[in-house]
Amino acid sequence: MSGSKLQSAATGRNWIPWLVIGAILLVIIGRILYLGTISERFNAAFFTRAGIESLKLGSLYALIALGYTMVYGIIRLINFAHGEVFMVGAFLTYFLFSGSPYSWPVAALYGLCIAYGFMRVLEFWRGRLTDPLVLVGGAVALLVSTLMLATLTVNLVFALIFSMLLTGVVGITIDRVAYHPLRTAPRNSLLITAIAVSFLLQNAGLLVFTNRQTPFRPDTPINNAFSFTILGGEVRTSWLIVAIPLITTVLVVVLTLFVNRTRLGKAMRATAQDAEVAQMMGVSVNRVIATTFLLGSMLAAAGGAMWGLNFGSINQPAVMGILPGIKAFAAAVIGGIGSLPGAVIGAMVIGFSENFLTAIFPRTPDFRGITEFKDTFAFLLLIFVLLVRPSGIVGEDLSEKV
Amino acid sequence: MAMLEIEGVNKAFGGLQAITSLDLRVEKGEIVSVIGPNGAGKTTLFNLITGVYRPDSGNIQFQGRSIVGKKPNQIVDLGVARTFQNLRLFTNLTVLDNVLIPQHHKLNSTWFSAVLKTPAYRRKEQEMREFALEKLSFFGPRLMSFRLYQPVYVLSYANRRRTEIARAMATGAKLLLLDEPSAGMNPKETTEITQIIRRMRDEGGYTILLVEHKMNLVGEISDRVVVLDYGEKIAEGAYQQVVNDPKVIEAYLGKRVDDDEGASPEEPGLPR
Amino acid sequence: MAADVGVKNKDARNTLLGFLGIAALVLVLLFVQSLATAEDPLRGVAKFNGALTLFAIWGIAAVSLNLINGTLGILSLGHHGFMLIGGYATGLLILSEDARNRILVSGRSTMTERTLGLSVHSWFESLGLDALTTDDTLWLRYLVAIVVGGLVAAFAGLIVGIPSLRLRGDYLAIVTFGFGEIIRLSASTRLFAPLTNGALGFPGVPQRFASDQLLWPFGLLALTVFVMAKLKYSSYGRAMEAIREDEIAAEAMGINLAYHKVLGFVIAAFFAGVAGGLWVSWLGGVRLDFFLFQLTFFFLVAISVGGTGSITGVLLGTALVVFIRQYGDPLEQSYAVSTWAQLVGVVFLIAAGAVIVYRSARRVRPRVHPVVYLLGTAALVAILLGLVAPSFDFWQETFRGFGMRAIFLSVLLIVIMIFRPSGIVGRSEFSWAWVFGERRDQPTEEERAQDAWLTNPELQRRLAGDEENLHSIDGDSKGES
Amino acid sequence: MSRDGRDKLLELKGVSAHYGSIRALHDVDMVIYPGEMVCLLGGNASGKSTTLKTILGVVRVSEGELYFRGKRADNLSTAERIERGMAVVPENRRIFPKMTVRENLEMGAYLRDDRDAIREDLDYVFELFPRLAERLYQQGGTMSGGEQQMLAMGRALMSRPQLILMDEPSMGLAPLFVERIFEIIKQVNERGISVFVVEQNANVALSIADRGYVLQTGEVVLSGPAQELLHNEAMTRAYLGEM
Repeated sequence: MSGSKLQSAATGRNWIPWLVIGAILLVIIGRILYLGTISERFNAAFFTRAGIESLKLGSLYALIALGYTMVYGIIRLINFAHGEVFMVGAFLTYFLFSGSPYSWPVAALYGLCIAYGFMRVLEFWRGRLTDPLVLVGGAVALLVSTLMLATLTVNLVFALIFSMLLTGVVGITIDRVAYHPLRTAPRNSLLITAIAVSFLLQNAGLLVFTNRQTPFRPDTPINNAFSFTILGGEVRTSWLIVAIPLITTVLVVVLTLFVNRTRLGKAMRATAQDAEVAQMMGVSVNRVIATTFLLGSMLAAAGGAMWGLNFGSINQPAVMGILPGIKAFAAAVIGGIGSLPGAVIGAMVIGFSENFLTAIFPRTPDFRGITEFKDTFAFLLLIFVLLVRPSGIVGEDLSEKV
Repeated sequence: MAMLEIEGVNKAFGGLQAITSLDLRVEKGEIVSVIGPNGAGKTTLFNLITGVYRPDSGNIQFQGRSIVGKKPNQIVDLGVARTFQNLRLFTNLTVLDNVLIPQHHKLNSTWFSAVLKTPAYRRKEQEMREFALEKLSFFGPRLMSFRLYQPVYVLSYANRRRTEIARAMATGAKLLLLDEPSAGMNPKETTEITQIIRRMRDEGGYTILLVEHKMNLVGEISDRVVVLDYGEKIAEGAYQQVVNDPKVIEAYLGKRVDDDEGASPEEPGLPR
Repeated sequence: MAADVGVKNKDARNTLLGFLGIAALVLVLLFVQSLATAEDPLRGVAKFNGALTLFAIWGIAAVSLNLINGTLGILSLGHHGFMLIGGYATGLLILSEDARNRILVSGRSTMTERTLGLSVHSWFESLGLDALTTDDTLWLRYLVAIVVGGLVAAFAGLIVGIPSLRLRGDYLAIVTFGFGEIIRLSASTRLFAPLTNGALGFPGVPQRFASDQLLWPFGLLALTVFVMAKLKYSSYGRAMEAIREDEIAAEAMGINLAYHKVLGFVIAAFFAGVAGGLWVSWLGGVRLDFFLFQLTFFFLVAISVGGTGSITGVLLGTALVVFIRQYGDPLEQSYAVSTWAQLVGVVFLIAAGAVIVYRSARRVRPRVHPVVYLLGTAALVAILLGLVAPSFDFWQETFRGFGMRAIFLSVLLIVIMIFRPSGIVGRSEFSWAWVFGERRDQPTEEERAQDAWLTNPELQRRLAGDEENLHSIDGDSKGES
Repeated sequence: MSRDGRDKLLELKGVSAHYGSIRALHDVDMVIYPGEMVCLLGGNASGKSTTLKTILGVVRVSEGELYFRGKRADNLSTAERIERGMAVVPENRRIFPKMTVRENLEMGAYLRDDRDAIREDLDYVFELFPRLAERLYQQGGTMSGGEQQMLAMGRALMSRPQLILMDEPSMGLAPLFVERIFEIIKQVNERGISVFVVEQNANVALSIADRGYVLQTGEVVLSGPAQELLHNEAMTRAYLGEM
């Protein structure tokens, strides 16, 4: 109950993880020093570049990880479908700026689905689905979305904003349709449902977005080259290296402010800490959950769009969400699930382990490098953290749960 | 050698001291009751004895062997079994299965011979069944016949309590820890369970440590009563003596704030 | 004594009925097969046999996964990893020496990898399997390959099972998923390329054991079902079910959680490996994308839809999944947009009708929820518009239903999870006693009378005696106030 | 002592409640008049907390009727009941451990929009509990049990309720502190807010309450003015579970 309890819980942990982390850091530093001696190629610019590339990757994972961590904090569900929400966000952005491949009737069919989802969202704030405002909202959503899907081409910034909103609606709809009826069900049922939703979205993506690798190159200056020198070495990259971490930072700050300062944000934190008492204070828990899904999905959509920008293309819908999704989940757990700063820290850990490690263990004639294994790092880290310190880096005790 | 011997056991959760330097001895063939208001640490005590929690300090000995640091299933192997306050039966399994499962740890066949149903395994299975029926028969015909094959979730609350006690007996334990065996039972059922607990000691040879709230049950069967309050033992002894102890009454009813009554609180005048 | 004879008679009857039932099932299948042959001599019968084989192979995997998910109550998502290990092991062992040399000592690999490959190669040679290459002896080699595949997978199961000692619930599910993916991702790396030939895999696994004859798959399915059923109804099965019901209580009843959980994983992984061996034989080769997570998803659907924990239920679920996979392709073809709209409309209408019927049966008010109104109206509009399709050009555009089968399965799973979480069959197994209404959990007349006597309220009141006490206290207090 | 002429603030008419198939409350009749302080007593597991949860709408009424301020309330959601003037101090305090004192208090006023009035109430809470004003930005979870109890009470007051429901405010507190807490409860009550206290500590509760009910295994077995109950022998027996 007292302050000393919190401290002792935080410091009185076993030392094995620290030993392992220390060893890994030592190996990394040693390796950097060693590389510096063997070749001109490995100068300060090389490591700077590797570092900021990792930072960029980490911020992409962070955007997805925040969604996992928020949903887990509120309803204790690993939202397996979150990776697919990220995929949906990427594709929606793409179609919004590149022009849609849909004819009117197909667009109308999709528009109907979007309008329905939108109405379910409005239902939360108006109480009834048959409320005039909800009906009008649905009709407007039907018109706008059909129009947008069939004809509209907008610039990247608007595309990003629209797609964030639409993906948010997708997130809420998933919660309303699939998770809401299972609030009191055993957790395994909920998890199986989440897997089913994930599979559904993968294949719906196939149906809706066509099954191919899609180039993702909007006509913006953001892709232009950008270079700077550090300690005599030149680092050549694009403006993305500035833009992506910057946008992520802005979004994370906005989210943190929302959660800490607004009434609904406080209700979210209260619900995460003690849902029953939050309800006793008059908080509508369902509305809070919907908001959580909305915010998480919006961030995932932003992540998806930037993912496309970063790699210049987006993968087939059936596979795009899986690996980033599960890595971001790993990030959330590594950071300490339920904690916002934890998700960002965990994402950075994953980003660095994936990018920086492969950069400093490159292929040499006698060594194949570890590039091929980089996708397994997240899993290995995840398993390690779960077995050694399930509360993650930031941990339950110190973190601010959402 | 005492059946169970607890010496100076402490247990804290965070800053909250749940059990404070507790000493307790249970001799073979005794029925000892632990009573005390909510949150006094009774269930924590059970969790400590059965290995769910590990004491911060102190020693717990069962038949002269320390059981501190052992896993719950190892402690069952040694001969201590328990029931749970809020019923932890295997709800979707039948009554018979529920009473067969605790005998699994005594099975010496491998899983492979269990799959092949070797004669040795069949014999063992038959023995397990008879043992289960013997334990269930403590409760009369209630749980026999067709009830054996009913899943636990269709049983009445009282029958679930009975099944849970039979399940604990079926582990083959010598010391039983019963956590509120009569909770949720009506007066008649309580009377019956009181007799059964006594019979368990007299006929079954069990030693029984009991947590209970119904005082008439406690008064009727206990050889000794131990009163806990805030994790500390505040009284121990025969029922009459303990219940009339002002400290005990205060623990239950709270401190008197109005001093008009004078120094001596009214005697509650407990019967029996 | 008489009762004993009765039980024996009933056992004999049930066995007989069991055989008759299986025979009848085989006859029905043969009849359907002849229909398939008549309709389309080549494709029809091949497709039907394919469905049967697939049922057997997936049945083995699903029933084994059911041991972890249903009996042990641990959600495990790494089954495709076990199948992969079993599949690769079986594939390598059955491969002819030449074909194996091409993979194991691939020219592109480094010195160390070649050494690894060669050592594995010599190890294979020492097994002496290469002698068994003729048509008469190949079956023996296949048998050894399958058993070894199963054992290797079982070893992986041991490793994957260990985290289950520390983790619970969803975390454990994620870790099993992680292990499955690590196995899959590792198999594609150059490090393991000398064994796996990277993502390309290798062809040349003889198909005759799975694809050309039904004996192997069904024989192994029968073995799996036998072991699983016997295990389920043994003391070990009860212990595992106890762990599913309540881990804390199970441990408090003396069950060694660690041993039984790992045991469950090992046995299940063994049969998953066997299924993997059959699977590569059915496909005629080994490739990384034969072992995607979607396999585990299909088994999960089979288990959850059929009946979690019930072997018969799981087999039923597998049949459903296989049927949709084999015969659901009309869903994935191109149709005019109007047809799709009508199809969606009809599905919505049926769903709306079902909801109304359900709600009136349960007397839920309002009987017609506004959502149903909305969806029903939209569906009607879609159907009507579809009818006037020829008048609009854009209604004629075609649209291909990619992924509709998977969508169907996922929606089915979600619906089942919401409305009937224990699956169609539920936890219990099919049994003849149940068919004949012989329920041991129902009292006989005599027992009913006895039970009534025991729970007689009159009797209870007399025994309790001091019932009036309670009222008098109540009365007293009222008198005072 | 008769209050028959006045409107009832809260009334339970034959209320039963179930947890699954187990009946936790059986045919409970209870009345609270405006400005009154009523305590609900009973031994372990007698259904006290369930009564409170039923009044608040966390547990559903399965039989019987519940009236609040003269209107039927058993179909209202918890939020609606709070809006109409209920507030709760939950068992074990259950403040939000990772929110600051200020945020915890703001959560109490979650359903209110009137900023100025909220500020007034905040000042009133600080007046009652000066300790909270000192620790405005401390995290709730790091405070001592007594401070948490103050915070929980302050949080309940922040919704400007007509009826405060308290679940075992004395649980786990030192005796000296129990007296303090009950003094404050009395102060609050004197401002015209009705208080419904669920307590184990019968003597303390009865010494300041107007009336009391005694619950056993989900049924009201005794009721009456507090002073009478305090000296009733049967109560002691009922309390020790001697039945």
